[in-house]
Amino acid sequence: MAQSRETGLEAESVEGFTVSLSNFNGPFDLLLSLIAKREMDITEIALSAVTDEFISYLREIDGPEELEQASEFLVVAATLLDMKVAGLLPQGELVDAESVALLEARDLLFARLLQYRAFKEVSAWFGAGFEAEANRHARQVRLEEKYRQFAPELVWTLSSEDFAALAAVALAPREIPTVGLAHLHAPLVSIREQAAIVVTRLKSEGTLSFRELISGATLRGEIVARFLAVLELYRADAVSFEQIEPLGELNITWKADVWNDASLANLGSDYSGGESGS
Amino acid sequence: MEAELERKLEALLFVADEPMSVVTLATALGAPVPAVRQSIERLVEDYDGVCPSGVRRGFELREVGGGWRLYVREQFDDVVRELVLEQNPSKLSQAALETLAVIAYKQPISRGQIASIRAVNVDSVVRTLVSRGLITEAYTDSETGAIHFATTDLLLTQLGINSLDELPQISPLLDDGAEGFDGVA
Amino acid sequence: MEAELERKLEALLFVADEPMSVVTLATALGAPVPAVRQSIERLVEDYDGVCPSGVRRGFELREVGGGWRLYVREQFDDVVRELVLEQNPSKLSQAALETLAVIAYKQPISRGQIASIRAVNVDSVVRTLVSRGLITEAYTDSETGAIHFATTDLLLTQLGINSLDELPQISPLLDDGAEGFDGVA
Repeated sequence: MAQSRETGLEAESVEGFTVSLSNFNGPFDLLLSLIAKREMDITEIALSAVTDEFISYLREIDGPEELEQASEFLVVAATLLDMKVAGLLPQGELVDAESVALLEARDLLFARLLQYRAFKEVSAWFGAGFEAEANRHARQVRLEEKYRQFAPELVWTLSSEDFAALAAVALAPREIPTVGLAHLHAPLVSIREQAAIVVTRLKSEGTLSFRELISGATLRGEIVARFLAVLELYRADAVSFEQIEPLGELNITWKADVWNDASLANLGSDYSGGESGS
Repeated sequence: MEAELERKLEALLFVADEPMSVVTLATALGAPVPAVRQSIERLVEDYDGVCPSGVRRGFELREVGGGWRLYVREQFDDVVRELVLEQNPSKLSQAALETLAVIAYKQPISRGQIASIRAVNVDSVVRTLVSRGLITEAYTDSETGAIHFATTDLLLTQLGINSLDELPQISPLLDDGAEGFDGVA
Repeated sequence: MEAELERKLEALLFVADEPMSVVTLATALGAPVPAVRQSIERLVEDYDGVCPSGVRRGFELREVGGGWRLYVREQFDDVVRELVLEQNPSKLSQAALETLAVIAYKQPISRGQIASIRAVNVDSVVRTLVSRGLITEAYTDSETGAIHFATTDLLLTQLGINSLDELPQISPLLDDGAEGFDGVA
């Protein structure tokens, strides 16, 4: 990990582009950089073209700080994948409720990406403004003593006890509001955590359909992460798939003989979502 | 009489160490606001050397951050730079600039709303902006308990503008992107 | 050319916080001392409105303690006094009192540390407390350059105590508070 980060820094100095995810401030930042690197406008084609690349950067997600952002990356990745998949399907089939949901998700992604780009562009104006003004010199000369004496005598009414009470209040930890954010900010979902759930269930049941496997997962991010976990386990040769007919029920069977916590911890480190997605 | 008001105004601006609103100046001068406003305009022209025999001074009177303040004229910044020991605050990160832009255009706005636009956790950046005095807690939503943030006059001063109206229009930026594909809200 | 020298000189004197010797000014301007001396003389006359169409400014250029500095002209002391009264109410604001309390219990403390505890920009409040003589600059951190503030004897006098040891204990709360704030990050 440390090595790839160093490589990333080198890349930045050379071609103004970095590999490490920690250099990107969120999924939109990464997505915009990918689009800019290929000198494309933001279009559906552009998004689909950079999907694989975007998802390959998800491999870089590591450490608590980045995991904290993982859910947002996952939501964007899922939408990108959906769009790519939909592009591969015959047009006529896109009429059910799921495809309407896909269109909505796609439009939302476009709108958010455009909004993000607008703020990013205007932030350059802020940067330039700060820089220009930092070079300006306002008159700022200490008030002469004779004028300072004009200030009225301080009226002090606090006892030392009052003063201590004031200090206690000022120094007390402030309540950090935790309410009301959940609907604005997708909660954090860890692929490994979801994989642990999948493994536990499969080991006890042997075979489960994907529908059964996601029962109990209420959040979209959880379902996405659980699906990615299944793909991961497949790559690790821990499960096998069976699907009788196209778009039919997907059955997953546990097949690993040896599986331990270390195997779980390694999960995702060799994750290559781009290929698995299509 | 009016000239006298200008000289008094000059004296006040000379001791001020932050932008002075017209009302503050008028109160200290005991003069009507419109008269003060006119005197300010004449002083600006005076220092700019607008009148025929006028001298373009080494300083100028600028309207920034909701008030008036004397500045060294830009062309002489180099001359004074060496003399003035300034501790310029460190530059803001790109993430901080972007967050600041979101707050400036969407204020008042909660941390969660900023996070959903930027798609990242913004807690530490918001703290930095608050301690720099560029944003402040505007109010706390009584239902959700979410603190809403707004920009300060110090932000305007540091950007060299007088009001939020002077921020660049952001809707054209959004429109530009929308061209080229349909169906975007 | 000479006029240009006067304008540069004007800009320099404008930002100078203390009297500037002719040699210091000449060095900063990269100009010969006699030329600077002449320019100073012309500026003095300029501000005094000596020439026929001249304006007697609200400020003047005076030689004090072996150097030159701009001062508000004495006849305008009254109006400056009004402004100082207006900007320094006899009672401290709640924000100033709270900040003072934080400094009293956490001293020596830097502006940034105060800001992170108070979750606001404290620059102007700290300036007020310094000008009121309630706090003073204790030392400057040699690494970060951050000025650390401490309270003065004036505060002790106001509180009716002899030393900081007599401040009522609030340590249990203090420790909790510190932890709470670390946790926020």
